[in-house]
Amino acid sequence: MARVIFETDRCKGCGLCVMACPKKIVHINGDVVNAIGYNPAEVTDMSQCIGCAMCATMCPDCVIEVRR
Amino acid sequence: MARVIFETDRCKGCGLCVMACPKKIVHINGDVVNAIGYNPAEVTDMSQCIGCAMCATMCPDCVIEVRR
Amino acid sequence: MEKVLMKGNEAIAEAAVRGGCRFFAGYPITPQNEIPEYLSARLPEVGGTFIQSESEVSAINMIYGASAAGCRAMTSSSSPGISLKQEGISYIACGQLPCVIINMVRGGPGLGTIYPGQADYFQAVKGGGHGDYKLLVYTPATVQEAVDITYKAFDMADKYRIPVLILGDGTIGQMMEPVALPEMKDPSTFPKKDWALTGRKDRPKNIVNTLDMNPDKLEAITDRLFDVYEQIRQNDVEYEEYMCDDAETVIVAYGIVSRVAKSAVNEMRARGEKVGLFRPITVSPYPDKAIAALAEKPCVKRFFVSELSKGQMVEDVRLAVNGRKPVEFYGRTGGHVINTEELIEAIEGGKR
Amino acid sequence: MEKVLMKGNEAIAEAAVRGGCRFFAGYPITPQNEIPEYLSARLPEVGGTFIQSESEVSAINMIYGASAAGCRAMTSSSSPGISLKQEGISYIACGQLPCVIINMVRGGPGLGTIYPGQADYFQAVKGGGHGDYKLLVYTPATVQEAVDITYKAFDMADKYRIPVLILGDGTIGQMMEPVALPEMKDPSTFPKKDWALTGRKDRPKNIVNTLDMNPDKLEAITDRLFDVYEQIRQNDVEYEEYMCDDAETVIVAYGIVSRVAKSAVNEMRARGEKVGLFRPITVSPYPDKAIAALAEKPCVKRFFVSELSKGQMVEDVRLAVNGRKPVEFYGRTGGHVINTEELIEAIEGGKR
Amino acid sequence: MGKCEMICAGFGGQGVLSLGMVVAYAGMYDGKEVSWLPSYGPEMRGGTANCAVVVSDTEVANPMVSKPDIVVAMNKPSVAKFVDAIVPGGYMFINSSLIDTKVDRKDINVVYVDTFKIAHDGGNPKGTNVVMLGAIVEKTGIITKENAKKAVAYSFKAKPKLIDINLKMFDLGCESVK
Amino acid sequence: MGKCEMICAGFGGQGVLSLGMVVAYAGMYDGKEVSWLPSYGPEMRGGTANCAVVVSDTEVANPMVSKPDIVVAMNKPSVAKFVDAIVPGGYMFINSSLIDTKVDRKDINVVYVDTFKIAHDGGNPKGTNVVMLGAIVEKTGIITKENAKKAVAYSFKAKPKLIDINLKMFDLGCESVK
Amino acid sequence: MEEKVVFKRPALLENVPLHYCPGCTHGIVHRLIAETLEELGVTQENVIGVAPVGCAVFAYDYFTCDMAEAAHGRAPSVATGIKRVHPDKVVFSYQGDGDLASIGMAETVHAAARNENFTVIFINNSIYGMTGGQMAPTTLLGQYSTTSQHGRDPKLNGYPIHVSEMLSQLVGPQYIERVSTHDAAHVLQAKKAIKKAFQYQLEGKGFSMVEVLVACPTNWKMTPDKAVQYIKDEVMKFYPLGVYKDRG
Amino acid sequence: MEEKVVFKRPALLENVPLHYCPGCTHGIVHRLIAETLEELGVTQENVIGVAPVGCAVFAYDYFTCDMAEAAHGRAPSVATGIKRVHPDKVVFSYQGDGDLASIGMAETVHAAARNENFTVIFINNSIYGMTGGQMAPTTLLGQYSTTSQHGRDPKLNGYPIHVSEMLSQLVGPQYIERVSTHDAAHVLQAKKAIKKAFQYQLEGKGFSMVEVLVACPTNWKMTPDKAVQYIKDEVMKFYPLGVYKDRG
Ligand SMILES: Cc1ncc(C[n+]2csc(CCOP(=O)(O)OP(=O)(O)O)c2C)c(N)n1
Ligand SMILES: Cc1ncc(C[n+]2csc(CCOP(=O)(O)OP(=O)(O)O)c2C)c(N)n1
Ligand code: SF4
Ligand code: SF4
Ligand code: SF4
Ligand code: SF4
Ligand code: SF4
Ligand code: SF4
Ligand SMILES: [Mg+2]
Ligand SMILES: [Mg+2]
Repeated sequence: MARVIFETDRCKGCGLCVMACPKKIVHINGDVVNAIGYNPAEVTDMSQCIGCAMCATMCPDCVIEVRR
Repeated sequence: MARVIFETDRCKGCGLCVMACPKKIVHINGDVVNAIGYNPAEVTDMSQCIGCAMCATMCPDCVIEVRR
Repeated sequence: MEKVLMKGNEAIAEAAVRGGCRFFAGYPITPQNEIPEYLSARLPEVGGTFIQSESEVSAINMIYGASAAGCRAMTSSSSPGISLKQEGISYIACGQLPCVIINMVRGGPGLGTIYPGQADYFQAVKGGGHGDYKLLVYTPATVQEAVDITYKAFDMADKYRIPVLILGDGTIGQMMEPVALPEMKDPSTFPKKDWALTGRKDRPKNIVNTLDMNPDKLEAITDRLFDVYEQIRQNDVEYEEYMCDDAETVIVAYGIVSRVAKSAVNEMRARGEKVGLFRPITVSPYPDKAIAALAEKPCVKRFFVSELSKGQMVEDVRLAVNGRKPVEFYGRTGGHVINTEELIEAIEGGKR
Repeated sequence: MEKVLMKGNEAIAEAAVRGGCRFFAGYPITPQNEIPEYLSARLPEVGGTFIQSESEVSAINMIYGASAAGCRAMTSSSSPGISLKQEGISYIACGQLPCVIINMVRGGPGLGTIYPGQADYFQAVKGGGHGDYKLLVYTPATVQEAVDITYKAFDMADKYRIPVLILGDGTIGQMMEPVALPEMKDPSTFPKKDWALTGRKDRPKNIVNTLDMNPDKLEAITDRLFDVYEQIRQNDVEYEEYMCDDAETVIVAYGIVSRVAKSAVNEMRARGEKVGLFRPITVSPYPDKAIAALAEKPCVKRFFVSELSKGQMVEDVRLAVNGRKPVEFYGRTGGHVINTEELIEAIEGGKR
Repeated sequence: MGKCEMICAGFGGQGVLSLGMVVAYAGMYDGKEVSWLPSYGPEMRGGTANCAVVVSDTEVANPMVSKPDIVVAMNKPSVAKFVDAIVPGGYMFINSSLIDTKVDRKDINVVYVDTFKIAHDGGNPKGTNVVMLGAIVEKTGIITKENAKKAVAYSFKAKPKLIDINLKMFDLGCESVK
Repeated sequence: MGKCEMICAGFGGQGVLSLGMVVAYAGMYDGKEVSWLPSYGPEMRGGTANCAVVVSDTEVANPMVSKPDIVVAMNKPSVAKFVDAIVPGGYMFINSSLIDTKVDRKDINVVYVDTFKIAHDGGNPKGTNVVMLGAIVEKTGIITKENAKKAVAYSFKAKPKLIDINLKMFDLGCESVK
Repeated sequence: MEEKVVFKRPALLENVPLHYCPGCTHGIVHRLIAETLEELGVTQENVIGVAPVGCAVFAYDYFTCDMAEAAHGRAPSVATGIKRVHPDKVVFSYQGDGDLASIGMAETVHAAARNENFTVIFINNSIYGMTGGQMAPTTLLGQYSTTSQHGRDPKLNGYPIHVSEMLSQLVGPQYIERVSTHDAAHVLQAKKAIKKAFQYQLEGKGFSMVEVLVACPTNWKMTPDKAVQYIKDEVMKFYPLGVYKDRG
Repeated sequence: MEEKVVFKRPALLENVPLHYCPGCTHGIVHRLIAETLEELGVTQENVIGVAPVGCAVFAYDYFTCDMAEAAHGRAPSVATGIKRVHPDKVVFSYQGDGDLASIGMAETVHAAARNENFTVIFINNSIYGMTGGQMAPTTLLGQYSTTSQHGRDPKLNGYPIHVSEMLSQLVGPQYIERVSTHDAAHVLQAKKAIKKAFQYQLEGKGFSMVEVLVACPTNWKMTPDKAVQYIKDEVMKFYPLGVYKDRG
C-alpha cells in the first residue's frame, strides 16, 4: 500500500505531477482555492498509487511526500 | 638583377631577415650602430640576391624594399 | 500638440528616437527594462540599431564605438549596471564622445532593491570613473520633462562633445503621465562631425583616443574638458524656483522628491508657512550661483535638503551656500520614498 | 628594527602578507604590477592563494568570495581597473565584507597615462559605485607609511567590517625608500568572524547578501553602514600638521604632493614666510574637524590646496572650512607632478 | 473637485493597474492633469499590486499618494493596508465578492461592490475591475462618464470584440451603486 | 652636506637606475635618509630612463628632484635635459664615451668620465655605470667609499662572481677623477 | 509491514515556500542539489553555495547551508574565492543563462580554464526570467522575448550560444553534461549528472558543470504543461542532451 | 629591362617607426593587414581599425585609415558600434591575448556569437607584453612569466585557453584560422588567412578571426631568433595551426 501526501497549501497547481503519474490518479481540483490562491493537486484514487514517486520527482515545490 | 634596399636607420637589428634569406647574404653589421642605437642588417653580396623578398616578408619594421 | 499617456521609460525611449538616436546598446535591469524593450522594436523601424549587449561593460563600449563613428547613441541601465559602465564613461568623456546615458536609479548599495533611490548622485556628478572629467547631468521630475530633456540631450551632447547622463529614478521610469511628444528629427540634417570615424576621405586621418604619454598633451586634453564644462556652466545650468521669493525655508530637492516637496510647499503655504522649493534640473553643472543668491537673501533663514539617500546632493548645496546659512538634511533609503507628511514633519523639526 | 630599501609596491605586498593577507586576486596594470608579481611568488610560501584573475571585475568578486569565507583578502589595481571594480566595491561595502583595495592612481581619464595622478579622489571618497556607502580611505605619503597603513588596514577592515582603500599614486609604488617591516602576524590568532561562510556547524546559517526587497530592512543595513563610518570618524581619523602653529597659509595636500609641499614649507619658512602643511592621512573620513579648527584660528589667513587633479579634495577642504577663510587651489594633470618651485610660485600668486 | 487622489489595490491579475490607468486616461480626456504610478515588485506572478492615480485641475505636484481621497480594495490585504490613510470624507470601495470584512470608519464613505456577482451575472466574469470603475465614477464623479467610457474602449483597443461587453460592465457598475 | 639630490639619466640598459639604487643603498648604510624614484615609461626597451636619488641627514621631504646637486648624464639627450637644473656649485658627470658635447656652465663642476674606455681597459666593458659611481663618490663624497663598495657588492648578490670585478671598476672610477 | 517515507523534502532544503512561478522547474533543480549532496553524505556544515542574480537570487533562503549571493554573472569568481579559502568544503554556484553565459561569460570560461574545484549548476531556460522575459544568450532562433519581439532573428539578434559545447573545448574542465527537467525520467537523469559532478569535486578533480534545461512558463507565456513540452520539442533539439566532457 | 619594386611598405601603413621591440612580430602582422586590404582594393577611406590596450595600443599611429583606440578588452564592442554605423566600411580589431582572451573574453565570444561582420586579428604571444611579462590566458604550461615565476603550473595558474578551438563551437562565426609568424613561409600563409578573413567581411558573411602566433622576445627573455624558434618548437605544438571554422 503506497500513498502520497500533499502539503496542499504549498501547491501552485502547475500540474507537472499530473503529467508525471503513470497511474493517472493525480488531478488539479478546480473547485478548491488554497491559501496561496491556486487550485491544488490531489489524488483521486489513492488505492491505485504504486508509490513510484514520479509525481514528487516532478514537483518543483516539494509539495508531495510519498510513503510505501 | 635583383636588389634589396635597407632603410638602415629604421633597422632594429633583430636578425629575422638574416634567418629568412635563402641565399644567406643578409648579415647584421656589428661594427655599425645606427641612429636608433642598433647594429643594422645589410647584404654582403648583392649580386647573389634573387629578389625573393623573404627577408622583407620577415622584417617587422618595414626596413627592406625589394626591386627586381 | 496632442498628449498621450505614456510610461516614463517608454516616453524616454520614443523621445530619444525623435531626438535622432539611431544606436542603442544596453543590458536588461529593473526598473528601466521598458527602454530597451521599446527600442528593440522601435529602432529597426527607423533604420537604427538596437543591440542587447552581453553586459553593461560591453554596452558602454558599443556606445563608444557608435559615437566615435558619428552616430547619436544611447545606453540605459540602473545603479549596479551604471557602476559597471564607469570605466567606459571615463573613456567616453576623455575621448570627447557625445552620447546619452540613462540611469533609472534604484536603492543600493549592492544588489539593493528595485525600488527607487537617489544614492547614485555622487557617482553621477563627482565622477564614478577614474580621472578628471565631468558629465552633463539632468534630473527630470516629470515624464514630460524627461521627454524634453532626452530630446535635447542629444543636441547638447553633440554641441559640447560630452556624455550626458539623465539621472532618473524608479518612479519616473514607471510612472505614466500625459506627454506631448516632440517632432521627429531627421538625422541627415544634423551638423557634420568632422572628428568622427567615417572613412578617411578628403581629410586627414581621424583618431579617437584616450591615451597620451606626453603629459603636456594629456593635460591639454583635460583642460579642454574643463573648459567645455565651464561653457556649459555659463550657458546651460537649469533649475526651477517655486515660491522662493519670500521663503524663509528653501527646500532643495530633485526628481521624485522635488515633487513631494512641491506638495509640501503647497500644504505649508496653505498654513501660512513661508516655504519655497529650489529644484535643480542640471545637477552637473550645479546651479550653485542661484543657490548662493538665495543664501544672500536676508529672508532666507535656512536650506532644507531632502534626498532618497544618506545625503549626497546636500554637499553641493553646502558648497554653494558656503556657510552663509544653515543647511539641514532629511533622507530616506532602502527603496522608501519620502511622503509629503513625513517631509513636512521633518522640516518642522519632528524628525532629524 | 633593521631597515631595507624597498620599492613601494613590493613593500606594500610584503606588509600585506605580514598583516595576515592570505588571498590576493588582481589583474596586471601599470604602475602597480610589482604587487601581484611579488605576491604570486610570496603568497604560496605562506600557504596563501594568489590568483591572476581574468579581469578586475572578476578580481573584486573573488575578493568578495574570499572575504565572505573569512579570509583576509586584498586586490590592487590602477585607475581604469579600479573603475571596473566599482560594482563589486559597492557589493562588498553593502555586504560588510572586510578587505583591502590598493589603487596606484595614474593620470586619467580614459586610458590616460601610466604616470602619477590623484584624480581618483572623488571616486574613492564619494563613492564611485552606486548607492550609499563609504570606504575607509588612506593616502600614504612615504613607503614606510604605506607599509604601516597596509599592515594596519587589515585590522581596521576586520574590526569595522569595511573595505579599506589605499589611495597611492604611481610615485609611491615605484619609489624606493628604507622601510622597517613589521613582524609577521599569525592568522590563527585573529578574532573569529562569526558571520563568515565557514560551513554551518553548531551555529545558524550564515548568508552573505546585498539584497533586501523590504525597504525597512535595507534602510537598516544602510544606516548600519553609516553608523560604523561614524565610529571610524570618531576614532580613526588621521592627519599630520606640519608647522601649522603660526601659519598664515595652510597648504593642504596628500600623497606625493604633500611631500613636495613639505619641501615648499621648508623653503618658504627659511625665507621667513609663515606657511604650514596640513596632510590628511585618512581622506574618508576626512579630517574636517581639524581643518575647521585651523579655520577658526585668527592667524590662518587662507588655505591652499594642491593636487594632481583639476580640484577634487579641495571640495572637502571647502566643506570643512565652510566659508570661514578663502580656499585656493593649484593642480596639475596629465601625469605631471608638481615640483617645489612651481608650488611655491603658485602659493605666492604667480600661478592661478 | 480641484484634485482627487486614488489608490487601487489588489492581487496581481485583478486588473487594478489597468483600472487606475483607465481613470488616468479619462481624466486626461476630461482636460485634467493626471498621473499614474504603479508600485512594482520583484515577483513575476502573484503578490499584491497597487497604483496611485492623481486627477487634478492644476499641475500634479506629487504623483505619490499618501492621503488618498479614494481607495479601491480588490482584495482583503488591501483594506487593512490603506483604510487608515483615507482623508475624512473620502471613499473606500470594497470588492465584497472577496472581502468579508466591514470597515467601521464613520468619517468616510464605504461602498461595497459585489463585483464578481455583477460581472458574472452580466456575462463577463473577468470584468470585475470595470464594474468597480462604474461604481467609482457613479459615486465620486472623479471622471466624467462619457470619458470613462471612451477610456474603457481605448483600453480594449487591441481586443475590439471586448469593448461592448465591458461598456456594459461599466454601466452595471454605475447602476449597482445608484 | 645636509641633503644631496641627484639625477642619473641615460638610455635604458646603461644601468642608470641601478647606479642610483646603489647610491641610495650606500646612503642608507651611511645612516642617512634616502629615497630613489625612477621615472618609468611605456617603452619595454630603448628610450631614456632616469632616477632621482635623495640622500639626506634629515627626513626626505620630497623624493622628486627638480634642482639637483648632482646630475649624471650617461647619454647625450640627458645633458640637455638636465644641465640647466643643477644648482650653482653642483656637479655634472658626463659619460664622455658617448657624449661629445661640452658643458659651458661656469657655476657648476663638470666632470667628464670616459666610462667605456676605463671599463673596457679594466676588463669589464659592461661596468660603465660602476665606473661612473666611483667618479661620483670620489668627487662629491655623497656617500662613503666603504658603504659604496658594500652597496655595489650587495647589488651583485645574485651574481657573486661579478662582485670583485665591479669593485675594481669602482676603484678605477675613483682613480680616474683624482 | 511498516510504512516508510520514500520521498520527502531533503534535509538541505529549508522548509519554506519557494517564490518561483507555478511550473517553474528551478525548484526541481534545487531539490536535486539537496538530494544528491545528501546521498553523497555531505551535510550542511560541509557545503557553501553561491546564488546568482536571476530568478534564483533568493536561493540563499532555500538551502540550509551557508550561502553567498553573488553579483550578476560573478558567481564563478565568488565561488573561486570561497573554495580557495575552504578547499575542504563542497562549493557550488547556481546560475541562470543570462548570469552565466551573458554578463558572466568571462568568469565562466576562466573558472573552467583554471579548473577550479567547484560545481556549476547552469540553469538554461533560454530567457531572462527575473527581469521579465528579455532575450538570453541561449534564446532559440525564432523564440519570442521582449527584446526579440518578432522571434529571435540571427541577423538582428545574433546566434544562441552553446555553452557546454564551447567549454568542452577547454583543457581545464573535468566534467560537463547537459540534462533536462521536462519529465520525470529526465529529472532522474539530471540527478545522476549532478551527483557525478559533486562526486568529482569531492575527489578533488576540478571543475564540473551540469547544464540543466529548465522551463520558464511565465516568460515563455505558456502553461506549465506546454512549457515542458516545448523543452522536449524545441529546446532539446537545439541543445542536445549528453556528456560533453568527462576527463574521468 | 626596367627595375620594378616588388616589395615595399604598403600604402595603408604610415611611414613612421614602430615602437615595438626588436624582433617583435607584431610589426609583421600590421604589414599583412595593410597588404591584404590593399590587394583587395580596399583603400584608406574604406577601412576603420580598432586598436587594443596592449603593446599594439599605438596601432592608431601606424595605419593610415581612421582608427579608434578601445578600452582594454573591449575592441569587439567598439568595433560592433562602428560597423553597425558604417556597414559599408571594412572594420577590424587588432587584439592581444590578454585583451581578447582574458579581460575581453565575454566581448569576444559574444561578438562571434552575434556574427558581427568585422574581422578580428588576434595576436597570441602567450604573454602580457605591454605590462611587462605577466601570465596570459595563453601562456603555455611550464612557461615563465612574472606571475608564474616557476613556470605555469596548472594547479596554481590554471590551464591555457584555446581560443580558436573554443569559438569554433559557436554557430555564429564564419571563419577562424590559426597561423604563425615564425618564418617567411608561415608569414605568407598568415597573409592568405588574413586576406580570406577580409574577403568574407567584404562579402557580408560575418565574423572572422585570424589567430596569429607572434613572438615577444622581450618578455620571453629570448633573442629574436630563439623566440621564433620557440614558436616553432613549443607554441605551435600547443596551439596547432589550421582552419578551425569555415562556413564557406
Ligand atoms: C549588473 C547587473 N545587470 C543586470 C541586472 C538585472 N538582472 C537581474 S537578473 C537578470 C537576468 C536573469 O536571467 P538569467 O540569468 O537567465 O536567470 P533566470 O531569471 O532566467 O533564472 C538581469 C539581467 C543586475 N541585477 N545586475
Ligand atoms: C582595465 C585595464 N586593465 C589592465 C590594463 C593594463 N594592461 C595594459 S595592456 C595589458 C595586457 C597586454 O597583453 P596583451 O593583450 O596580450 O597584449 P600584448 O602587449 O601582449 O601585445 C594590460 C593588462 C589596462 N590598461 N586597463
Ligand atoms: S507515487 Fe506514482 S502512482 Fe502514486 S500518485 Fe505519485 S506518480 Fe502517481
Ligand atoms: S507539481 Fe507540485 S506544485 Fe505542481 S500541481 Fe503538483 S503538487 Fe502542486
Ligand atoms: S630578396 Fe631574397 S635573396 Fe635577396 S636578400 Fe632578401 S631574402 Fe635574400
Ligand atoms: S628584419 Fe628588419 S629590423 Fe630586423 S634586422 Fe632585418 S632589416 Fe633590421
Ligand atoms: S519568471 Fe520564469 S524562471 Fe523566473 S520564476 Fe517564473 S517561471 Fe521561473
Ligand atoms: S614587449 Fe613583447 S609584444 Fe611588446 S613590443 Fe616588446 S616584444 Fe613585442
Ligand atoms: Mg534564464
Ligand atoms: Mg599578449
